[in-house]
Amino acid sequence: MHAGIIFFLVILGSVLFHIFTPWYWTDIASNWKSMDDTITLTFWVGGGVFVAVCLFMVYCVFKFSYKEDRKAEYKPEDKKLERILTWATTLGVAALLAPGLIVWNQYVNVPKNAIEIDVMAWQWGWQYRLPGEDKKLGTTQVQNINDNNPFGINLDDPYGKDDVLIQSDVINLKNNRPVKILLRSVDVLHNWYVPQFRAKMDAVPGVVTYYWFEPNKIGEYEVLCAEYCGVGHYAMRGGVIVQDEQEYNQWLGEQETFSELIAKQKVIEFKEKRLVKK
Amino acid sequence: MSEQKIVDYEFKPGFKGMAKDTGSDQTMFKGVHWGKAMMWIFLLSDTFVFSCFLISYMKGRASTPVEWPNPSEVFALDAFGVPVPLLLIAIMTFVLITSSGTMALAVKYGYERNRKMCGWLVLATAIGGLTFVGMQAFEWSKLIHEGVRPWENPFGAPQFGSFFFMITGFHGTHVSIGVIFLFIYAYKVFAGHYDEQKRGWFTTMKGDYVEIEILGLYWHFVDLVWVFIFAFFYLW
Amino acid sequence: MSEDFNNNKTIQAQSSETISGGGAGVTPDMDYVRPAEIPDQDLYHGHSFITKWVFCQDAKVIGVQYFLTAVFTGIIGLILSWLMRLQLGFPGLAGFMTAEHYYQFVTMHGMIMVVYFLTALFLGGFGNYLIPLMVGARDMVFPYVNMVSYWMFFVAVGVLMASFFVPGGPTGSGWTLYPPQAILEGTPGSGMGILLMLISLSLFVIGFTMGGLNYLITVLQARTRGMTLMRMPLTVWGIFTATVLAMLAFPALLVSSIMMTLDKVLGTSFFMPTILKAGEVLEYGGGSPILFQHLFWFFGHPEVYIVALPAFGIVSDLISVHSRKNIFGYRMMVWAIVGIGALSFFVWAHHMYVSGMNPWFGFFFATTTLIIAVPTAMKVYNWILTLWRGNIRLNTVMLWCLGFIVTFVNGGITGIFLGNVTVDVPLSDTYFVIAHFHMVMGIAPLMVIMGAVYHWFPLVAGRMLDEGLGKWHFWLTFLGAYSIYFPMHYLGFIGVPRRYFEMYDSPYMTSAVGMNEFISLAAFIVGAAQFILIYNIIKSLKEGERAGKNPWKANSLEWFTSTVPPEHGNFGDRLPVVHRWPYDYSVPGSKEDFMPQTTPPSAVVDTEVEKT
Amino acid sequence: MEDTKKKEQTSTHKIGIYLWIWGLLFVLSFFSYMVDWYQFQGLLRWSLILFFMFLKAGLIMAFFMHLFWERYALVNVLLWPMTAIACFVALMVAEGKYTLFSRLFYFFVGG
Repeated sequence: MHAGIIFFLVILGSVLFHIFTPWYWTDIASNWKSMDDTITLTFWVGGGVFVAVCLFMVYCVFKFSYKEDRKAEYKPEDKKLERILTWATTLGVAALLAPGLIVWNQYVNVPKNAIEIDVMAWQWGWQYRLPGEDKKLGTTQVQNINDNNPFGINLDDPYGKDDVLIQSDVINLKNNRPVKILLRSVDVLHNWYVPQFRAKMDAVPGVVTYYWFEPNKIGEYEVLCAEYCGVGHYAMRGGVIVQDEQEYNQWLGEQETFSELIAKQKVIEFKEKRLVKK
Repeated sequence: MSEQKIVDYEFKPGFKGMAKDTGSDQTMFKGVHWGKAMMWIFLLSDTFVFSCFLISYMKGRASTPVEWPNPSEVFALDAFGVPVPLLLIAIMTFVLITSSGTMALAVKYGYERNRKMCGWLVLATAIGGLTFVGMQAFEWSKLIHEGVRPWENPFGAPQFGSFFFMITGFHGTHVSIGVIFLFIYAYKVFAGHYDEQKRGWFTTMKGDYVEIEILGLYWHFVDLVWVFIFAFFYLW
Repeated sequence: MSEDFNNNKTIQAQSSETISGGGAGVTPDMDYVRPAEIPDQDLYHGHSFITKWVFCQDAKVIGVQYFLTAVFTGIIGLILSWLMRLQLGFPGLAGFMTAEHYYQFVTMHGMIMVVYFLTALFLGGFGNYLIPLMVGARDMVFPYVNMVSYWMFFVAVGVLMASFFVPGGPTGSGWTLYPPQAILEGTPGSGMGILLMLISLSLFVIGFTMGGLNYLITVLQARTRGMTLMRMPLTVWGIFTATVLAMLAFPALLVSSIMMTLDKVLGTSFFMPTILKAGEVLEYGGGSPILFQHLFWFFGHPEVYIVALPAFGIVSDLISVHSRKNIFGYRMMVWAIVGIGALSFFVWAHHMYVSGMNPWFGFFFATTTLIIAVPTAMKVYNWILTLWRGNIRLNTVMLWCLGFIVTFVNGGITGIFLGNVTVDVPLSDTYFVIAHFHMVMGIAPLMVIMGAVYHWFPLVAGRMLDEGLGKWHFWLTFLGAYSIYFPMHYLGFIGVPRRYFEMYDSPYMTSAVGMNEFISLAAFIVGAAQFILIYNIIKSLKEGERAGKNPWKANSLEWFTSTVPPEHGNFGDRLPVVHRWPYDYSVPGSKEDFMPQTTPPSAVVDTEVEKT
Repeated sequence: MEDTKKKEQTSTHKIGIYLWIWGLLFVLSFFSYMVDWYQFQGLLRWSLILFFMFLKAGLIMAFFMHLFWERYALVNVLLWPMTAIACFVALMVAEGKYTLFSRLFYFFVGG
């Protein structure tokens, strides 16, 4: 009997914990409210099944615990009941699956007006690159990366010249404008993840992966690495600042483009050469 | 064990028979020796090993932007001053299929309890296998001589060498193990272990010509794998 | 079992005896069972200490050997988890704990628990002990190979443990061993550590293949007379199907281990793209890290069911025996086990929704994954419907079963979160995942293992375990484990990523401090509670109540051996003949509330038994 | 009962059938070699390679490994797991193409 009571308290405790928990989602700051909705839906359906099954179990423990003079029922099968349960479960599962697939379809199809952002990850840090006036990012190669070309942009790619380079782990985003995050890594797996945006994807060396979201809340957010990447994994943080259009444009104007970087470097090299000559 | 008659059981053909066999007591594979069933299941598992190798190879080859070397040229051999594509591979295929044929006949004569024929054929299979391994060693040394390494090669994508050495190496290991067992079993056949039902060296199981069939299954499987390697690696 | 065994004669003797053994006035045909197809197995009986207890060919001894070795590694895994929880709950308390150590402990804990503890325990331990007994065989079909299988496993464990003592320590690449980081500097143990891990895994696979062939052929080809597949206890079904999965899934692990070893040792680039480390481009190029993930999870997902299916099977039997009621919907249970097993090969990439694979795979894998939820749910329904109108003995074994149902349903439901592709995106790589898989494939199977230990200990040792200690053990473990993993889901909702050595400098993660301390305390208690079992076993071995034959009044064959504990050869002179399924409990019209599988129909003419 | 008879014969078939299959294997190997010799390209090459490959594999399994004469229970146990491999192959084809596209697009072609 005690067992039944304790199991009941466990179930009750779980439900109460869920209701009164101080630990819950961070406030959402992107368009992926639909993800939260699918979680909520799954939560209600799944939680309901959990509570129902467990309460039924507790009931059985109370009602049918051992008595010397009683014999259990002998009923190997109940085709009808089994059929009903199968179909009910199938329906329930389908009801959970369908919204999931619909949202996933949105997730893999990026809106046309999304700004592309090249997120480059390494052990252990981030830096970012935005397309310039041609609205296109230049191609890159890991082999090209050096002090003069921190992003490894292919020098013969015309699209690369005007790319805006942000050699910082903090990136600014325009509020209410979709961004397509293009992830690449120069060494191991990483994952650019902002809990408030909900979305995430691994950065895989050797390929470029992507996902998209639309920030819709002005503020500063922390970027976490969400794929284990070696000893420094836990310390691999970055930042996102979501701004309105005006502030964003101002910030963007202050950033350096690739051609500016090359020009600056040429000046430095020129000066160095002169120094050597002197 | 293979001598055992199954009493009071009606064999039905096709899927009906399958349902009946599956639903029956004692055994699911009626009349199949334990060792033979084990070898089949092992080969199924091994099929997954080779499948994973070949799938990895496919994925690796499909996703490299570097030019994949043309196997027809890489594996060409000069015969009388003319480069013949895949000459050695063709001979190796020929040898392996020949040994597969002798093995099949060995199994047949084993069941007829024809000790001499069975023994000679197993020995012939072993020698065929040995020839194959020898030619593979030659092919490896030739490629290594030409600068192909597991990590690089002069013809194109570095994965070419990696997959080549790994997959043919794994297959060659299977062949070599097979050859060792073929020699052992040839000895056992000639020594009459199967006619006398002599027990195994490590086990209590009685000797029987079914062991030749079990070994045959393994050997044919090695040949089978080669068919796939030949198609995917050398011809593709 | 004598050398010149005259098979036909014995069979005739056996069958005529069974025929004449029927009750009065019954037609002799009623109890007829087909004669044996296969002559009795010759066994090698050990005669020295070494052949009897060390290099032993008796599946029961091998099973115990597997069990003890697995438990030994499990205790190491447990200690590692304590150290991890110490760091997470009370960072800095253990002075030696660096990030390197932390990640090494995480990795070794994961690998040990999944492969060397749970898999070896269920298949090697319970499989070896129970399969021959439950299907009515004298031993496994290839006892010698079976022995080699155990010693291979032993060597694999040795190699794994050796990696603690090599320079650089064991690998710290996470139990998934993802390249490139697994074999690159910057990850602890990327030198000898990872190599030993890969070698150990390969040895494990080879050893396991030997054992697995034994389990499969024993079930398929060496059942006793009258034992059809549909009369096997669900325990055997679970272990059998899990073994099938293992035979087909471990090849992928073997292949990925071999390829990664080559990447490490020879410098091939199977999984290694062009990589820039510390300002220098490495010699690698052109490989695909995602290929490894596919291979790994092609093994890894069936592996989940390799652990889960034996647990499903065993718990079905325990529930049925201890609620004195037939398992509800036996056929459905069997088909669910087989169906889950088959489907598990088509769902692997649901571990990879955010891995950067082809995004269109999400649709395929979300669908197949949620399909698998249906047979799994059916099993849950059938367990609770077995309790329904049963006659439930609330002993320790049953408590573990109830604990299993609660934790498994909880973990199964969170599995639907993670299997459904969009829901997975915010939750993957967070503590939600950790809570989920510990609940569903850590705690739930552990509950079954414990239940099974309390259930079969009387068979193995001939003495009962202490019930009082057992209840303490259960409640501490169940309540403790539940309070570790249930709140942990909510850390995942916050978005706390997994595999973080420290996490407190983020604003929304500071709220996790209190919970982490609580979880750590609970983990220490749960871990310590396991030593109650060890004490219980030692105590009961010495002074436990004598079990006698069939203390639980169960039906299946393992309780009907010639002696308790069973000797080598299991069933004395004559193998049992099976007439019914193992779930004839509380049959209307029968005197007792159980009816052993060997009961011939003529003995129970007046009852309404299931015609299987 | 006829099947029982057939069953008993499985191990000792006439030698002719083995020789036939043996010869056929040589011929098919020769054909697949000819595919390379004449340097067929594109779809024709692939389909011919696959055709000969599966034919050879089938012959070896069916006759040399006696699968043709085995009972369906064994045959089905051996062949059904191949669906998992087929699924793996199909998905890895898609994955390989996707990886190649990603590499070419972001590392070489651009735009």
